[in-house]
Amino acid sequence: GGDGGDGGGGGDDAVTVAFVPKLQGSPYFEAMNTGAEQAVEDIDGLEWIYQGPTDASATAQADVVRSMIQQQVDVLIVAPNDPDSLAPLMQEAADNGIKVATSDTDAPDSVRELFVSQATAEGIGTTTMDTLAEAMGEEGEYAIVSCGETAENLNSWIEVEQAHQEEAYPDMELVEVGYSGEDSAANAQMATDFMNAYPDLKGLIGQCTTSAVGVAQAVRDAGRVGEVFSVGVGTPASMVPYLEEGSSSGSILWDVEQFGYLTAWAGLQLGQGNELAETNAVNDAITAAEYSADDSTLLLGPPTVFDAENAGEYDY
Amino acid sequence: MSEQNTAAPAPDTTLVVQSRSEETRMAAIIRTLLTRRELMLVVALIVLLIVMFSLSAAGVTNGPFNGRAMAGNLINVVPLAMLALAEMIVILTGRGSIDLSVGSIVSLVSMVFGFMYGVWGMPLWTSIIGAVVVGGLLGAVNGALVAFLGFPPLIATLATYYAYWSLAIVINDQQPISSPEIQELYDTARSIPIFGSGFPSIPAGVFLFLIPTVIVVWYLVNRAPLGRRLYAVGTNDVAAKWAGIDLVRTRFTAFVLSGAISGLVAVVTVGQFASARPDAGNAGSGMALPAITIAVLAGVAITGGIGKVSGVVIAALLVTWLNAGILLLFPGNHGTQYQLLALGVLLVGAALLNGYTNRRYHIIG
Amino acid sequence: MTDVIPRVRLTGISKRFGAVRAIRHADLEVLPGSVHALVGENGAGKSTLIKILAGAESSDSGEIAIDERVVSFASTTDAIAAGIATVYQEPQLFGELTVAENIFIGRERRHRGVVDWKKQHGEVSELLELMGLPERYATVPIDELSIATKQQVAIAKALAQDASVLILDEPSAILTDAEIDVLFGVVRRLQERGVAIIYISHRLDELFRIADTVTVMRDGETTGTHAIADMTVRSIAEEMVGGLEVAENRRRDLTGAAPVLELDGLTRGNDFRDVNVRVGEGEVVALYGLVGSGSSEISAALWGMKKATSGRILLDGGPVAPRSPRHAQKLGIGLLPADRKGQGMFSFQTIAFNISAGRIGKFARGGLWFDGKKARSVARDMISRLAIKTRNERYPIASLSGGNAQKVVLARQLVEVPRVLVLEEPSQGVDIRAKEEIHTIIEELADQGVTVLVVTSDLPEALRIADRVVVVRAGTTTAEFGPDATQVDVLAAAAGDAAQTEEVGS
Amino acid sequence: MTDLLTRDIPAAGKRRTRVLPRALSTQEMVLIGVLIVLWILLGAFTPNFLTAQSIQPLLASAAPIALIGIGMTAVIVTAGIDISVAAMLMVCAVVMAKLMVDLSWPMPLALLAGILLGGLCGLFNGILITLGRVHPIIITFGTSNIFMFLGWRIFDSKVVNGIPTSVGVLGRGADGRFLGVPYSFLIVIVLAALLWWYMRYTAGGRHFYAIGNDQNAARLVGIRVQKRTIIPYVLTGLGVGLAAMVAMANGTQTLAQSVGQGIELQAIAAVVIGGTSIVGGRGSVLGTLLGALLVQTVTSGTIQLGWAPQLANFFVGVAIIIAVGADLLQQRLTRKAS
Ligand SMILES: Nc1ncnc2c1ncn2[C@@H]1O[C@H](COP(=O)(O)OP(=O)(O)OP(=O)(O)O)[C@@H](O)[C@H]1O
Ligand SMILES: Nc1ncnc2c1ncn2[C@@H]1O[C@H](COP(=O)(O)OP(=O)(O)OP(=O)(O)O)[C@@H](O)[C@H]1O
Ligand SMILES: [Mg+2]
Ligand SMILES: [Mg+2]
Repeated sequence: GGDGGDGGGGGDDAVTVAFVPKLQGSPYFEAMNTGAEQAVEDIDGLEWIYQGPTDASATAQADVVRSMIQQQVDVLIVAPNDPDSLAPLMQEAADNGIKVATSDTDAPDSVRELFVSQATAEGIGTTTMDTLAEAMGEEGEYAIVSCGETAENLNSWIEVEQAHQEEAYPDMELVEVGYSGEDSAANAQMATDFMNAYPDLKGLIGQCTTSAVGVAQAVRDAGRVGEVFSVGVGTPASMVPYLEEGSSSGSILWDVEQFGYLTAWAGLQLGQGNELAETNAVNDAITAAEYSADDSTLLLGPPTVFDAENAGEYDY
Repeated sequence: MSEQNTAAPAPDTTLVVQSRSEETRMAAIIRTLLTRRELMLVVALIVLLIVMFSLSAAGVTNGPFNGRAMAGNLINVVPLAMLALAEMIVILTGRGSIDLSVGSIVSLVSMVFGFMYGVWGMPLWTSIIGAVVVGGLLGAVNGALVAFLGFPPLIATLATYYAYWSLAIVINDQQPISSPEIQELYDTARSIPIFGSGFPSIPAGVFLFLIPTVIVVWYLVNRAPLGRRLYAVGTNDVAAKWAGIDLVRTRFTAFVLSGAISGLVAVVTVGQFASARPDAGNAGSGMALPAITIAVLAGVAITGGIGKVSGVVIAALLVTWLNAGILLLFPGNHGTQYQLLALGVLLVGAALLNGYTNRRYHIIG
Repeated sequence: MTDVIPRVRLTGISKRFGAVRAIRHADLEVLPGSVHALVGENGAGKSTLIKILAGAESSDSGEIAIDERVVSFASTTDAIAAGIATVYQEPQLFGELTVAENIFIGRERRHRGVVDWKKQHGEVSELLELMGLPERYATVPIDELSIATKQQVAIAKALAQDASVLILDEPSAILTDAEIDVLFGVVRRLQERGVAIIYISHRLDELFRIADTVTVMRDGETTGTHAIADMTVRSIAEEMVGGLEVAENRRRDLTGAAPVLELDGLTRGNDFRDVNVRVGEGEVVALYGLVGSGSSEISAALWGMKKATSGRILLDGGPVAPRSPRHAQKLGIGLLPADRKGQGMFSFQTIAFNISAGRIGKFARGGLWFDGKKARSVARDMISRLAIKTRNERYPIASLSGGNAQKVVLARQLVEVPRVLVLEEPSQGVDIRAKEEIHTIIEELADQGVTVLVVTSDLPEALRIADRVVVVRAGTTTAEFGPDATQVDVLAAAAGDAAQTEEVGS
Repeated sequence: MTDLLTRDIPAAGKRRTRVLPRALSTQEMVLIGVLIVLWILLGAFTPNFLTAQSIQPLLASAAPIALIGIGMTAVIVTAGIDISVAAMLMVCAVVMAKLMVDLSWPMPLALLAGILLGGLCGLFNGILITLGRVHPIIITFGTSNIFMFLGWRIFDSKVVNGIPTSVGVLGRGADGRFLGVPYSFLIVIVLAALLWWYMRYTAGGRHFYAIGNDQNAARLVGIRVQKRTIIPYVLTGLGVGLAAMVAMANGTQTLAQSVGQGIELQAIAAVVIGGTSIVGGRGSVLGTLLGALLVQTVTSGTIQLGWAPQLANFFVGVAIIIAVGADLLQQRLTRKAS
């Protein structure tokens, strides 16, 4: 778990940045936390609070956000489960003198002053589709196994994927989008059912970190490696075995720890009232994070495609 | 036989303290606390507040635990207490009555309300009444299954739990509705300085939804003829039948009320989240389980016939402030995890206490 | 006789339930090969005493000795192991299990750890034959049997234990004469095998057919043990009652009064047929029948709980068909149910609650606002009118003694004085004093013009309060007696003596 | 006398000389029929439903539901219920995974430890329920939260990566089959057969029914009700341990906190669809097995028909109502007949 500061942004000049992920225990957000804690070590005057709800729902997340407002943190960064639900709460935080920002998932209609973006939805969706298309030979049926029905960012990626496919790969066909929650066994069973429902199915997308592994597992269990190709948005450590055996053709993600670092750093800037430059050198790894003043978005960079070669280098 | 007649009437077991000479003061206090759950809850609440205030004053907490914080957290009490009252009404009627479907009703009615108010542009009051009516209808399905057809309540509401949840998701292709009208509803969740600037602001939902519901439920349970029938049926349904009480109608009404309150909770959650969400009442472990937990903690007997509105409200406050306190005490993920533990221990403890009290003071059997 | 070692010896047993002293000081000695009757009024403590012997209740003090060895039973298992088999007043059977399983439950015949179904089946067949039941019952689930057959299964089950002590708690109450003959045959055979039998019954006459010895209990005490040969029904009854004077019988001839309630050829399938009763204004008529005679079904029909299939119910001359208790109430009928605990009491609710529960609408102002004050004041009024012994109306009814609880349930019917009051077993399980008080209340009601139908299986009660007694036997009204009937006449009619049957109804 | 005796029993068809209670209930026979019809229909209207590569994973996915449902049947027969199984499953799964990954225990040992832990959790439930003499639904709501807390703490906010592929033999993969049937489902069959035998043929098993029928009467005939009541909870716990193992194998090489979410209601659904009475005293493990298959058939069938997968829950709800409704109707008819 994350380490809290002594809270309240007491007498010292330290800036307390609180981050509320979509849910706790997800390797993705825990990796962000790891990166942020590195930032705390590197940068003076940064304090970091990380507290997440036990389930990825707007309800549970609101409780934690409310608690952060009560704790009078300096900067509040949220990865909203439901941006619309969170907008009013962010307003409330702002009314209480807290600087608010989003990370990972944006809440465009809110008072957030900054969105720290891992990659654009454009970038993720397009890269995912390109990776799948390449594996499938740019033709055939594919299906998407997503997780929460209402997860805003997953749904926006699905939109991009579909649009990009229609435009760039007319010989491919999306046959079904299913939602099976965050349980990889359920994800895998759904992928299996898709393969049975559409015997000619050639491609599968696992839209979240559990289903990225789930669809690959389903391909492995069905013994159809090489016939059905899967890609997904999975964390590298969990994807390694599947990438190596070929049940997964690629995992589209970004350097999550660096993304956490960037989020913490951006929070500090916000708290200190610093203007962001158009390109920001944050540390050795993040040398050119682009900031767009139009939509107040700080971008980590393009997504990375993990494959059998590079996935093993990460421990999340 | 004359024993029973000549001796003083057997001492009361629940309401009046036994002949004081025989019972020590301490025993009397313990008996009162055990048999009057709402008093025990008040004591627990006071202890919690004292502990939290002192910890807060000592600077151990991550943030101040003060009137403002407490007032802010009342926002959580609104749906929780309302659903717990709904559960109480159902559980009171006994024979294993329980409503597992309240969370799914909240989800489904949220969407229906979202359509009515946010999409079809119906007036607010009409939409709210519509939500309550639709909730009542969904509850009526439960009631019909249980009261008319004889389904065990657990089964009937398990089935509708699945069915309503599924409908909530497919009704709008799993998309939440958050049109501008809906977003403005957040005003109902906003805090308002009702007692003037010197006092902490209270979430509007408390006045708009919770207090009216508490008053109505209090009236229904304690003053309406229906309430008498609920307690009678829950205490002994055979005797109720012989006394001329219509069991079917009473049980049916209980489920309808539970559904109607859940429908109103849907409006609350739509306001609170500024969007109508198909998972409003099913996210995580759902809303039914916490509601049942509050009811049990409040001393509502799962066997029926025992339970009080005041107990439910106090229990909801206790759990909400306890949860808030835990978040302030434990940073990081541990906070939300300890909430689980606290709820579990409270529930098991309350249940064991209910069991012990019933045996010790022969309340049942 | 005295030099035989008693099989069972209970000395100085006492037992309290909260404030109720169910057993105060009971001694009992049962010899092997004897049938020992245990009698006493309702609530005298008979069932409690034998439950203590059966290990189902613990005693507060006293000693149990089997074959002069002092034992202590922590559970029924211990008692069963010591050779004590019990048939409880309410048959303890499992509806979903078969007859064979029920007979062996808890002591299954096993073969290498597995239930030996064949062997059990064989033994069960023998037992069923002994009880005069067909063998094919063995695999029938209990729920598919009638109450009387269930009772017989319960006895068969006790027999299967191969016990040295057999306790029968009112086994004959729900059996027909033919079934009782079978039962007695079984008892005699066991007696010959040297089994000690404790036999509880309220039918004193049958004791002279079966018992050797009788012990009388009163107020939780055993008052004496006698050889049955030295006793008569009358002497036993006197000892049970303890010499309390019984008041004068009510005997008024009101046959001329305008009929208020008439049952005309009322019939319902197997439950009852061709029932004819007429009750006039202010009259008290007793519908007397032994348990199982169908009289309770007749009152259920009056109360809208069961539908008559043919015949008519007339109220003030007009036909009515009660659909539900509520409808019956609206027609002006009130009913006191027989089973106080099961059908009458809301046990952990207050007296005021219990009194108002039958007429909730009455206490609701405008049908919307339940007037608690009024309910309490009515309750206080009832408490003083019916002399209910309690400190106040806010005590739970469960804290009252049986007689006082009965008065509370009765008070529920009097909140709005009904035109016709049906009282089922109004004094069952209450002590003599309370019984007398309840009878006085009934008389007063009748004097106020209430039409009263008392459905009872208590003959002295029927004769004590009724202006006329109508006898129900095997589901139909067979005889009617005016004010000068004697016990013997009525009993004979109820037992089926054709010579005693007079013309019925009007 | 004779007419009195024959009056009790509906005349027709009772003349066989059975020694044992009925082997197959009507509900079970109907369920078998419904399953056959469903499978044929699905086979006709989907491209692949009736093929090995669809049925095998279906069996594997039904296995955890069945494994939990089997124990739950015994619990419900005693008139109890266990809501905590999902949380318990998470605890067992994470302990198994961590023992293998972090402490490098050999797989069988780690799995065994996890299964025993399930039994221990069940024992905890059983003791609280019998000693506290409180309604089991309340106690297990509470322990569910406690187990969930434990599970989350053991997960320590991380997923467990790198679960050995050897666990996969218990999953839906091709290497885990015997005569084409997934091992996990074979475990289900063996366990169901064992418990079916136990509940039908042994005294201890019959006592579950007696307790569920009438706990007080059971006490009076000398059944040690408290001790007996604990056993089904322990059995359920062990079943949950096995289910955790299978769920892990059905999942991926990564174990996350969401494992098993919602399975408690699926298991209860399987039990009641299988004809076990929720008020106790009646039911059988065989019905539960069929119920689990029905639940998973409905879920997979909905997807394979190309309908919105979210509708599956709706059909599960409808299946519960039909199954229990049919049972109620049948009971009402027999009661009328007698
Ligand atoms: N479990 C109990 N709790 C409280 N009081 C009890 C309990 N069981 C019996 N009593 C009381 O103890 C007294 C004796 O009851 P018991 O059942 O032994 O009488 P009985 O002689 O068997 O009467 P009957 O002839 O009606 O069967 C009664 O006053 C009864 O109300
Ligand atoms: N037996 C009953 N069971 C359940 N609900 C009932 C019953 N009787 C009445 N109600 C409800 O209470 C309301 C009032 O009914 P009604 O006017 O018949 O009562 P009332 O006339 O005041 O009662 P009473 O006839 O006992 O004085 C009705 O709207 C009905 O919904
Ligand atoms: Mg008795
Ligand atoms: Mg009226």
